[in-house]
Amino acid sequence: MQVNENSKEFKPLIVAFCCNWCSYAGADLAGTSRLSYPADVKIIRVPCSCRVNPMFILKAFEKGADGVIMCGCHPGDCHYTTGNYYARRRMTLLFSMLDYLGVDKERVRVEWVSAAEGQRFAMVMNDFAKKITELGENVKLGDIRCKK
Amino acid sequence: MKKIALSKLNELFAAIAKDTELHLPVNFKGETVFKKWTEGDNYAKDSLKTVKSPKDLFFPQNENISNFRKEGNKFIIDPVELPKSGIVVFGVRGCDEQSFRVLDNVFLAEPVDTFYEARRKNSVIITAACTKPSESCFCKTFGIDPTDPAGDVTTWIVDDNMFFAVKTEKGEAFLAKYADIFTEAEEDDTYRVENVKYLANQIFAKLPLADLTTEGWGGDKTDEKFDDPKWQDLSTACLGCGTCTFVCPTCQCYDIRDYNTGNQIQRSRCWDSCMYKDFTMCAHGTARPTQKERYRQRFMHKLVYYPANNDGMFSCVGCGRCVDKCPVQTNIVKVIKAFGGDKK
Amino acid sequence: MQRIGVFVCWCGSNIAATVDVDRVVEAVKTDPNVVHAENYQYMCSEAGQKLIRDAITEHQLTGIVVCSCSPRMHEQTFRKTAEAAGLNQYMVEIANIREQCSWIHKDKDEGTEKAIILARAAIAKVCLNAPLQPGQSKVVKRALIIGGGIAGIQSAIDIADAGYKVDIVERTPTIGGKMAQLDKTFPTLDCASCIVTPKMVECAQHPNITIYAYSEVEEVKGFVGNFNVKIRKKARYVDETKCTGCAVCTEKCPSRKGRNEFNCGLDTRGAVYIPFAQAIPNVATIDATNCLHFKTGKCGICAKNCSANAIDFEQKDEIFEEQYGAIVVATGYQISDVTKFDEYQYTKHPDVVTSLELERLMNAAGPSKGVLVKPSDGKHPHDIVFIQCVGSRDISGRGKCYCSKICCMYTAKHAMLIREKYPDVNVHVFYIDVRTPGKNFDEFYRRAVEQYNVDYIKGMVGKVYENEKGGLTVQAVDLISNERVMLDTDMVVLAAAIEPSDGVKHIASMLTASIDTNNFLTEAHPKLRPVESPTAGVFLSGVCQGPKDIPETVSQAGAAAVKVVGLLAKDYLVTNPCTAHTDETMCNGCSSCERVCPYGAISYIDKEVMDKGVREVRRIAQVNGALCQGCGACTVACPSGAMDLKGFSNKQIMAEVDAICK
Amino acid sequence: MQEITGLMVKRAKELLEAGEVQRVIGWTTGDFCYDVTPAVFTKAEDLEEGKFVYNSFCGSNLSKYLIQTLRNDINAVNTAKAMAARKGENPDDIPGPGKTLVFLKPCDTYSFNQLLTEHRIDKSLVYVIGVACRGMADIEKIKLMGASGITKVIDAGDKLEVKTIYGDKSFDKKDVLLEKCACCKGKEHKYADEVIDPEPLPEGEGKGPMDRMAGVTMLEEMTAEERYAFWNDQLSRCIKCYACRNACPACTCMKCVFDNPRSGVDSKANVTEFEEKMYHIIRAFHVAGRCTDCGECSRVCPQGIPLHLLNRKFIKDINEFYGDYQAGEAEGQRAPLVNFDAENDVEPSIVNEKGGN
Amino acid sequence: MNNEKALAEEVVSFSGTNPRNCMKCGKCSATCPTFEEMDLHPHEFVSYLASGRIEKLLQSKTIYKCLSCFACVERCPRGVEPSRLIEAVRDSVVGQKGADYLSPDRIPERLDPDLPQQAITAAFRKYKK
Repeated sequence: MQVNENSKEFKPLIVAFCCNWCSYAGADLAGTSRLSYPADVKIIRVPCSCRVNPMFILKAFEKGADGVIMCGCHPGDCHYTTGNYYARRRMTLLFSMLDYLGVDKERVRVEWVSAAEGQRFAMVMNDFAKKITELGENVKLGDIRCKK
Repeated sequence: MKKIALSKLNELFAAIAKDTELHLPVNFKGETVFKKWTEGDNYAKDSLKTVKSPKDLFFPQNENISNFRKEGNKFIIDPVELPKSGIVVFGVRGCDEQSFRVLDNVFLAEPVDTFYEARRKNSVIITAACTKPSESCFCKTFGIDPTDPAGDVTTWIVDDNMFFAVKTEKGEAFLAKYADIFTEAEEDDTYRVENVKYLANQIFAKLPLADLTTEGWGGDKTDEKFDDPKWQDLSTACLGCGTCTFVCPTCQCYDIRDYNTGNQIQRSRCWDSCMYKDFTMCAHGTARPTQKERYRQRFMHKLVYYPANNDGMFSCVGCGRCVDKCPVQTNIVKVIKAFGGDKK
Repeated sequence: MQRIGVFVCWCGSNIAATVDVDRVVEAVKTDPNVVHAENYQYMCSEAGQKLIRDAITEHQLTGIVVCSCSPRMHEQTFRKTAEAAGLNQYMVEIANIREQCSWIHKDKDEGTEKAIILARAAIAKVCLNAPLQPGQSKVVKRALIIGGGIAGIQSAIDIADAGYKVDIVERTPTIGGKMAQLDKTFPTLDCASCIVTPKMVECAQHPNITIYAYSEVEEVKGFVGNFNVKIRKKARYVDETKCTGCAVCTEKCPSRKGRNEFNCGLDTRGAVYIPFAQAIPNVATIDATNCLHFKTGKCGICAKNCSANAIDFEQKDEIFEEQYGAIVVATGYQISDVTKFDEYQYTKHPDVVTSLELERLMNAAGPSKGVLVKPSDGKHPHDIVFIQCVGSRDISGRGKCYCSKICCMYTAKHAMLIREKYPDVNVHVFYIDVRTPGKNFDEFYRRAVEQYNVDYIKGMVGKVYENEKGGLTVQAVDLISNERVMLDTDMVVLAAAIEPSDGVKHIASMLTASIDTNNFLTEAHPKLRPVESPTAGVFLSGVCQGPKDIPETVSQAGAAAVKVVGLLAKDYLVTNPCTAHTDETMCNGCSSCERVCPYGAISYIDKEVMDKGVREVRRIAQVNGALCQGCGACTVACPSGAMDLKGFSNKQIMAEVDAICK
Repeated sequence: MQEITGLMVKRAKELLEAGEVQRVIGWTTGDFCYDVTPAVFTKAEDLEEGKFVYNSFCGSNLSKYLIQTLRNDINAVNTAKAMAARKGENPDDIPGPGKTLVFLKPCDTYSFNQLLTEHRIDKSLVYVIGVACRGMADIEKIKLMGASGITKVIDAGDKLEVKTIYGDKSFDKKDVLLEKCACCKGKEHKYADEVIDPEPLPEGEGKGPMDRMAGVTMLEEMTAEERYAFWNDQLSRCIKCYACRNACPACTCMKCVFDNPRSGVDSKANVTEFEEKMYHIIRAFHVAGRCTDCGECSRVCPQGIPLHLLNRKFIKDINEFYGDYQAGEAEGQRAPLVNFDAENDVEPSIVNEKGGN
Repeated sequence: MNNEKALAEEVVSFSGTNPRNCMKCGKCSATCPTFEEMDLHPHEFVSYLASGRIEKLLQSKTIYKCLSCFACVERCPRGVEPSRLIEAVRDSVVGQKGADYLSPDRIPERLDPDLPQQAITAAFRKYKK
């Protein structure tokens, strides 16, 4: 979480895991098309959505992320043919478990964004950032030692 | 001897808590634990053993011991303040009281553990005599009198009253501080307390483990026991879960861990267990590659190595927590017996 | 401690307008691992690259971070730059501060802050990078074609012409496939045999092509460039080297009960047979299930009559092993089972035939020597009904959900041929849609309607039944006039759906090539890699990948051949070093990773491991670097974290997370 | 119980004496009848001495012991072979490890199959005797119901007669069943070379009286805040002794990520709320689709945390999202998390769409 | 949405089948034994309902001519099950009071001595509520 000193308004910290072949390229296209989305979103490039270990997501929350979003190729379009199918199951179960533990389920999300969907990428990020801003600071799933 | 009506106990607790942190067994979330007393907590007078021992009052499971960080290419250490000195621990059973002395021998010997010392110094231990032991109790094996435990002050409950007997100067001073809450015990009260002790001792004699002895154990037994093939059989069932070490009032091994918060490194120590595969892991590996060695280590430490370094004092106090909590029921009693420590 | 250099690109004003590049440089300099940081207008320019090369040498950098455009743009460029300065190319990370920062943010403070964070994440990652060396694996210069139809033949000839050895494995006694059974081809109406048999002969005579007919692939091991294939040569009971193909035995054989597969079972053949006159290899085969010698131990008339002494009843299946660099799957198709459609009387009435059967009936080499007759009584039919989409576009569970693609055209062909040869025959076609995309296709169909007066009726046939005259009655509705149609006819031809050959499932699993729900082989990418399977070194040709007509099949076969030639032309394959690898002391051998690997790159070995003073033999996962494409599915499936991915290791990604969340 | 114990001893002795098996994994007695310990017997006479027991407190899952026992045996043989080779003798003369006999209750056989699927044990080295089970008692429950100073427990059909130094008590066995037995999956052995069951139940009978998913459903019906409070309460008691992991037959990693300083998530004690959750989420996730719901985690937790509620949540989700799946039902199953259904798998957003809070 | 469309959708959802799966092959009508008796044919029912038109169907005689023999259900390659749609339309008509197609007093004149009991019961289910 970062607090902007001047305005004191809440600026969320959002980590986005994007697969190299579709979503990262989609993010690039959003940039090339000059479609803006909040700077709160920081992208981490992974080869495939199936590379995203639930531990990475929990780690991000631990260190102070307010929202984590994972983007991959649309089901059926995976560069590695089946990666996102596994990712889809893993994330479904992880999110369900987080919800079960009473953690805000809106703080995590999976979106499928293709390399052609720059506009959609920007839209998704705007929407997600708006949602996280509404939810405010993540208190339920963070390590107190990492709060500033 | 002083006395106080049980109904007035909370008054006493309130008075103590005003001056010092007071910890005592209470029923909390469905189990009996040592908890810092706050208004509304009631002393769980009938409970025998808390799940975890009170050792974490002086030796917490996790403790931040130092912080450091990098600033540019500079390295800065931020020392952690020592904990506040002195608490009152109320309702300690004889076995747990002895465990404090076992820990003292380790942490207060040179080099002194300053964190432990800061907590332990000025603390007052008020013990509670046992009247209704459970089948897993065997403190008498280690020379503890559970019906008249040591400590700074010892208490007995007779009917609706609690009786306080001073055992140390520290205890004397403590009672004096709250003198106006107590009344002086009468002469026949002393007999009544003796009677409670007598009855309790009779029950203790009937316990299934009453005949357990430490015969054959002691500081000089390393060579005799170390390579005994029995260890292999005894340790077969052990899952290496470490539950025994975590509920044990005398296990004192710890590990040092660093945590990166992003801004600094927090160095803390936390309980460790010799039952774990990675216990005392070094660059070359571990000296105890299988569960047999780890299992042997725990019991040899309690019954041989510790006595060797501490004038024959065993570092088991017979509280029986490990007997109760081991998921596969392999425990120190079985070890003692396997090597012949049973009079029967 | 690493010695990291950071290079911040302005990209003219593309970055510099929104990101204060000086501030980024100052900020990253406070990182203890960074020993050098600078900015420059165009890092990707020769001057910019020189800057990087010089800094690497001067500051003895162990890794560099370039804050610039997307890694998809210039990662390769900067890797080469690093390589040129003697730094391992995988010690380079890109912080994407253009597409994902300066171009989307307007506020300069905000942009600068984000650029610093992205740079820090890249620094955190590069500190954990390890120098990687692309591996090499040798390429065996020989290709295997599974299936000897027109797809396999074309691929084989193209590869062989390029100078590489090719083996064709065909499970039937001859190559030629379905095309050899056809009479004419659309839309040109040229004779199928006339164009396919020369190709078959070319295969047989080509010095680079070996044909293993009547053989099957038994086992496939290995990986791209280095497949190890076991092939089973089934016993023909005829010595191929001696048989001259004189066909005397086939005439003398007293057993006449064999189903003639080549004529779709419309007639029978001897137990010793040559499928058709132009078969390649032109040798006889004994079908042991019908042969009297194998049944009774007697007979042996064929052996007595064989002047070449080629009959060998003692012959056994022979299994041999061969190595290949590439494999083309060209297993083709079969006609789907139409017996489920009992409303069309296929199993009840001999005059209801499938289109392929009609093809044989009209073929000069067919059972009726090319004269169109009713199978029931051998008489000339006067009225023929064609029913389209039998089993195609069917989601009721009886058929296939897809369009078989070729039926509209071959039906138009049949209708036209019949009308031309026998103008007295009325031809009706019941259709749902007529699909004719393709060069000269629609013109062809229109010709059938306009010139040859073929009666096209929109509407599927409801049922076919035998009428009192012994002929067939077709009940349908003309959807245009919305009227019941009851049609007496002599023959009914079903345009049955086509489906992948039934052996394809087994072949796909041997090759770890994936198949879809209809058993068609899946391509690596439906648009960009349509002739490659997701398994490296395995290529697809023909209908095994999806319904196709002959020209399409031939062009795909050529495309597959080009891909094979491109692969075989290399002496070594450079393997991507960003692959998964196992930590042997942590691997449980539980097979989770193997199950999620789309490339079959993971196998297990029993290996002696030294772990914490214990020496023991364990089942350990092994990653084949040549097969692994680096997706990382295995790394998450692995519960102990023994499996990790080079270039995107757990530690690296977590370091990035830490840096971003700092 | 006595009858079946006799049959088990008889069979084990036969097999040991015939050399069919080299060792027997079973249970042995302790001081109070209820403190039954898993043990390995190598001599027929040990079995004779009455050391071998099978009573209402044999809740522990012996499948897990197979991993280490088999490995130790193989290692011993390999070491002996290496020594022989060094001495110039023929290593092939050293006999193999032989078979190990293990007694498995119906629920344990699920774990056994799962271990086979994951290649953690070698089937050819094990002889499995399935033993009948009618539910195991929970000594913690008996103690909570007021029995202290227990000296003896007598198994009397549906009742447990408990003798204590403070007097005798009697309990209905169904009231003091282990949680896992109250929700028993069934009395059928999913793997066994032979089964010892003197009085077999009719097919399909013997399932536990409680609904396995009742606890999960109850939590799901709470509000998010209530759930959060519930788990904070429960998990804050965790002392990170890792007993749940070490007893779990699915947790058989050579090196657990929580013991591995290089994994980035290791820790030895919970410092913050987050660390409590992190461990339990990751552990539940790692065994998701592999957990047979044997209930050992909850049974062994010294703090009595209902850990099975985490595992069952995953089981419930998997059943709802991907179709019913029982880990360990048979050898060679493909676990749901290493599998997928391209067409029918739900999207992660289903978590948001699901009703409630 | 107008009333007709809403009613059509309701009837479709009631039928439990999806007319949009239809690829307009006409096999339902082709296979129908009472095609000639009908004013609107099974394929038209599917087509009308797929486009949200139902008024004409409610007036149609077809709903009483359909034998519910399920030949169309059996043969439809797209699993549209036209007879279920007809059944649903019929139910929505006979569900309205006074819309009885056949009244009990007209039964005797039509009775055939060989008519099975079941057919009469079925007829009442179909023609009257």
